[in-house]
Amino acid sequence: MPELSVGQAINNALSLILKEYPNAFIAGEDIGIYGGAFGVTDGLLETFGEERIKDTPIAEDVIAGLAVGAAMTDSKPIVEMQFSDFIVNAMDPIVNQAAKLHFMYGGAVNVPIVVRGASGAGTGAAAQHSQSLESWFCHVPGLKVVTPSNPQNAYDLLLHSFVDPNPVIFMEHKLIYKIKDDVVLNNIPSNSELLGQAKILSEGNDITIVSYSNMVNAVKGAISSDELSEISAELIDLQTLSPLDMQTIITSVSKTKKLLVCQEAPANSSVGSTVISNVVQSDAFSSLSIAPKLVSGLHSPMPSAKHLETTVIPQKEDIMQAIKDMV
Amino acid sequence: MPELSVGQAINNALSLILKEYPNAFIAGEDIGIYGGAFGVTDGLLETFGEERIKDTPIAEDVIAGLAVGAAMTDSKPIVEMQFSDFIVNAMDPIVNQAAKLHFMYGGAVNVPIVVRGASGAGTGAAAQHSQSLESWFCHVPGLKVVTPSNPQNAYDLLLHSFVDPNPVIFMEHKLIYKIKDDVVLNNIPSNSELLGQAKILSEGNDITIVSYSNMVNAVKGAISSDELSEISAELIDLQTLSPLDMQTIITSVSKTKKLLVCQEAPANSSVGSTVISNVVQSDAFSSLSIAPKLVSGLHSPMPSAKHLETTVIPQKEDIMQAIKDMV
Amino acid sequence: MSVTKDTQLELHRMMMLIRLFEEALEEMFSRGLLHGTMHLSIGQEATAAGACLALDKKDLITSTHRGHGHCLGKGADPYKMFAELLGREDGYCRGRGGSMHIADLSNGNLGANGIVAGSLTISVGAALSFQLQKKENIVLCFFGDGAVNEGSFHEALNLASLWNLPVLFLCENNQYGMSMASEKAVAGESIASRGHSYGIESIQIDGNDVEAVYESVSTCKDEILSNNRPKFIEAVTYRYRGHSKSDRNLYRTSEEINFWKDEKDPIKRYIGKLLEQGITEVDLKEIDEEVKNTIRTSVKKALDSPLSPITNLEEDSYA
Amino acid sequence: MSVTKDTQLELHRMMMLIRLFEEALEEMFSRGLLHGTMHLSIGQEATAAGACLALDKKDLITSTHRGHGHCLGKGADPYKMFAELLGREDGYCRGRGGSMHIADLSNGNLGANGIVAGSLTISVGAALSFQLQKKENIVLCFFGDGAVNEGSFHEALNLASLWNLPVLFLCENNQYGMSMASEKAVAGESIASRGHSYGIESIQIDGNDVEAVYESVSTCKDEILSNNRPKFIEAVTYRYRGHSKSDRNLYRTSEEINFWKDEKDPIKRYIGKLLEQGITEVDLKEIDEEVKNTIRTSVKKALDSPLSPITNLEEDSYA
Ligand SMILES: Cc1ncc(C[n+]2csc(CCOP(=O)(O)OP(=O)(O)O)c2C)c(N)n1
Ligand SMILES: Cc1ncc(C[n+]2csc(CCOP(=O)(O)OP(=O)(O)O)c2C)c(N)n1
Ligand SMILES: [Mg+2]
Ligand SMILES: [Mg+2]
Repeated sequence: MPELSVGQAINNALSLILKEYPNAFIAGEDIGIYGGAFGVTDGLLETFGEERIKDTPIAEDVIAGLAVGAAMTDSKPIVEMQFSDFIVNAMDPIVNQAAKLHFMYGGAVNVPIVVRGASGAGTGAAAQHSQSLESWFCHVPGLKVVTPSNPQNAYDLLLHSFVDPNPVIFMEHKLIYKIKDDVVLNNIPSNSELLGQAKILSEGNDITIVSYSNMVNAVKGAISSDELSEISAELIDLQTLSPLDMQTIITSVSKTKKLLVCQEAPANSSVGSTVISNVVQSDAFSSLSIAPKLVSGLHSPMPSAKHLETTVIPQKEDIMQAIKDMV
Repeated sequence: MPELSVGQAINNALSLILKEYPNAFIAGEDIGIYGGAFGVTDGLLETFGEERIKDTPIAEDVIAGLAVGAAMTDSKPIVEMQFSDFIVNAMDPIVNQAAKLHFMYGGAVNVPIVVRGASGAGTGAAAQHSQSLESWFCHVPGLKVVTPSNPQNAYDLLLHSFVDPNPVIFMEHKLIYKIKDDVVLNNIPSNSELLGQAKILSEGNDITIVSYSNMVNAVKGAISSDELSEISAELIDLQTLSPLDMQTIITSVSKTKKLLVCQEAPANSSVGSTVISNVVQSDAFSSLSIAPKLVSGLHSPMPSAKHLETTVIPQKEDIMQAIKDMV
Repeated sequence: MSVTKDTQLELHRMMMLIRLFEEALEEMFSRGLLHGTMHLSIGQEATAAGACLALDKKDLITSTHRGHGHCLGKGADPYKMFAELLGREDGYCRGRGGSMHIADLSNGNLGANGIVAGSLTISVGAALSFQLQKKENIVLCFFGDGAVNEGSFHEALNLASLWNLPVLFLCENNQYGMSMASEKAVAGESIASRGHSYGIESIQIDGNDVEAVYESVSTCKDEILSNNRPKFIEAVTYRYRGHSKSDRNLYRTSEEINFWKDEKDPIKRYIGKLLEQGITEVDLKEIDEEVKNTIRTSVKKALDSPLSPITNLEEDSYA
Repeated sequence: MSVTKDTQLELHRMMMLIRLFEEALEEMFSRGLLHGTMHLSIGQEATAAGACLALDKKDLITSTHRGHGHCLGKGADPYKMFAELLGREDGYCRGRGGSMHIADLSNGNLGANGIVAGSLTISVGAALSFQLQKKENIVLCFFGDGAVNEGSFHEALNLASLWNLPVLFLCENNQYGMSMASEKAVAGESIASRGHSYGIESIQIDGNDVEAVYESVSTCKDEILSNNRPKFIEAVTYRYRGHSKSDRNLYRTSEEINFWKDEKDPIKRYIGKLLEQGITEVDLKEIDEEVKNTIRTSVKKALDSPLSPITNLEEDSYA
């Protein structure tokens, strides 16, 4: 069981896919000799050649659009958005095409593509390179949205996203790329059963904490701090944001009677708001002993300076404070 | 006080703006001689000429982008997205530029643009011409989002959006264009005080119903039906979706103890989920006597056939049912 | 290249089929039978018919909002198309797509698209599949003169050229977007010259001359497959009807419309040519009757067929 | 056109200022003083200096992620730029923008942009303002060779041409995007030929010859204002450093880098020319010392200046 960083885990998953699926290819900016802006595709060009590792011009619209056309014709494309912020240039192929074609054409076609992108803040790259836009895609019927938080689930979720017959938006928070852990290098699954399943990372009775992507790691830090050692928190990593595994959340909240949601993205029209809204519309409403709470990024573009950036992104301390206020 | 349709009311507001602001212009596809796909700019070319009524090629990215550049240099652009679905092609100038420049440049510039677009379903135009994408823009710090529901507020809100120093996304549901009513043709206001203010359309004690855009009209139909004549509903038209007027909602819910939200857009990562999430995080949580509820469009692309389309969009009957279930 | 008599009759038949199909739609629309709008290609039949009939069944096309002709040209069943526009279960998209979004994979039609220029990048992706799969087929991408100004056009042509993809870009230049004359919308010399700037060989043809379209698409296809280079055709044509059902035609004169109807109509012109070449009125009459009959029975069958049942549409949204 | 001695010295001074500014940044970065990445234009100074000095203060520029040179060229205060990169209150954006997003409206810099091709449509809008306001000024839009392949490029050039906007598109062709050689990314003849296809007069120049840049931008500006037509310049240049701080330079050889450093360096070449033309080593030395001093004191002052206070950032997000 090798110890791999998230970046390496994804690289391994991509390698396996390319090996086992001759119709799979990867396209994106600087994914060849450069190995991707975050090194995720490092070495793949050498192994698989230019036919399968396709360096593109800087042209996100056609990167995503070609994936749609290729997927409709028996190819299995995986495309990289260098920073997920640039997905704004690819919204038509993703939202008006990939997401809709299966339904719009009456089920006659599938569009199995994976769009990977580096999301999130924390590197001082400022407003145009630091966004967490995953919530948008959850609002779009026909798309699935997946966000890993650690090497093992990055590896597994990417394989499951790949075999899913639908377009999947796969958002990799930049700050998780360097996180290392032992990874079981599972085979490619026969179906995407992992998608739509949240994962309970720690069981507890005092409070349910729902999070995803890198914020899961901040929550872990918070609940394992000495200061909170008395508190028994149930931590749920959503893993898939669309479809949401509400059942797991509702069951947990019914037990703990308290719900805290933590995300980096701002609150309005977000995953976190949806989780809270769904919980209070469910039977769990009556079991809530206090008001649920969402700890989210500020409603502000990301500033470049470090001390301002950390003001916008929820920090471990903010989460600890929220837990203390609630328990 | 003339009787005007929403389309005519907007046309009047645009006329007034162009008359009073020599630096205002309108740009968009087929807004000149054609008068806009929905007739909203009818006659403006004749009055104001080609310099101010700028017919563009089919190129949404530059339509929005030129507005950003013009707004940074003392012009006051209003641009039309023929169908708001095509805004997907203009996400970079709107989201990565307009929304962020004021903050990113440390307050040194403002980007006062209005992006108008025809949104919503009900005309059989299917998946790519029927979306309600307003929730996306509420997720983006730096943007304001406005949705009129009738001739008077269409007129007033457009004027207020115009004088606001921020980029405003102004979504006009296609089905409201033909709705007629008497309109007071107010002057251009000195500031945008109306933005951020929800409007209580009817006072009531039994339930708070929050809605916006054309769904407000469906709710009106529902609560004025004979069948529900016994129920005293407080109907709130959000008008502005970002920033949200949570105070008005919370005050109302604290009184009625029940919250129903109705929207055409699907639920995930939406305005409606945000309203519910915000209410249950507020003091109003403890006053809720039953679980709040969101009646929303299905999580499905819009089908073309009429009987399928009405299945996806909440109908008056769905709203009536929800009210009956709750009261 | 010489076009056989069979092909000639087939070209005529297809133009008639498209024309009558759309005239039938118009009439259904005026009777209030159709929900939604539609975009008629009446006057442009030569481009669709000529281009599609030059392809093999395994060649793919991508189509536009004005796509009835492309769809029929590629072999679609008019009955299933009518059924689609009427929201019937037998429709190509089971009533989910409607006029603007018919796909017919079985005949190599990857689908009409409601987004202007929306299918350009898709065609590039499909051509990439052909290249990777080492297939001897091409993708023919239809788009209008209005689409030329979208960013997607640029990105798609650049990539197709860089990667030597087997795609034929076919611009149906009917001289207007919705209301905007193409010369006010496309800067530079011509639409065809746009293709050149990406290093793609580009020609302008008379899109109302069905044999010219047929022959240049055939030639282009051969060249694409032998040179491994994309190609670009600008086919000049004209639409008689308004852009969609809400068009008041204020942006052009009735003289202009009548000129095209009277002097340049693709069907009339071709009938003239065929008669000159010895095909008889009787031959043509037989075809026309058969087409009329097809349309008549298809409409009737579609109107009699059951509506698409209301299924779980959220489930239908995912594969 | 002949360039005056004063202008020559100013061109030299500006190139030195840009070079030393960025070398100082590099050194601060290696000392861990900077948060985030940055894109250095070392080697490309002639384009920024030559172009910006050919403009009036009221002419506007839009800039890119590699924009330090443009910003300084347009007259920015190095102190406020260092302060910005250090997150200080005196920074141009009060620490909210950083390296990639400096705007300096007072000197006519509409701002650097972290989005490749993000400023092209903005420049078109600013040029439209000039046209509507009947101002005798132009907008100079800087962008890289990589930006040429974005859809925005296409839409912006098309519109600028159609509407006769006073904009000068200036492509800094440093021959690579991040890692991709421009010839692998731009199909067709050349970048300059792309301009032509929109009916925009376009030229290719040596972007490392500061006087050539200065003169062609001056000429283009005059022509734009007299003909009411946009113009396009492709300035060929080269960056010495990696794309950003994470670049391992695997996509090019050190021979190539050294060739440009040794044979084509814009500053070295210009010094040679100036000395030939009678400007003395002493003249130059004086300038260089002054520039060094400016940089030294600016860095120090910036490091000593207070961090941007933590304000209500949600309020700061709106005007
Ligand atoms: C991205 C996008 N922008 C705008 C529209 C609205 N629209 C539909 S068709 C059309 C005109 C298209 O002109 P052209 O490409 O020449 O095709 P034609 O209608 O002439 O066949 C417009 C503006 C759209 N569907 N998609
Ligand atoms: C829309 C977008 N896509 C990708 C990037 C990532 N990126 C930043 S700079 C760059 C290379 C740009 O190349 P070029 O335009 O030639 O400018 P240069 O860096 O050479 O100055 C890339 C790919 C981006 N910032 N924006
Ligand atoms: Mg056209
Ligand atoms: Mg470059």
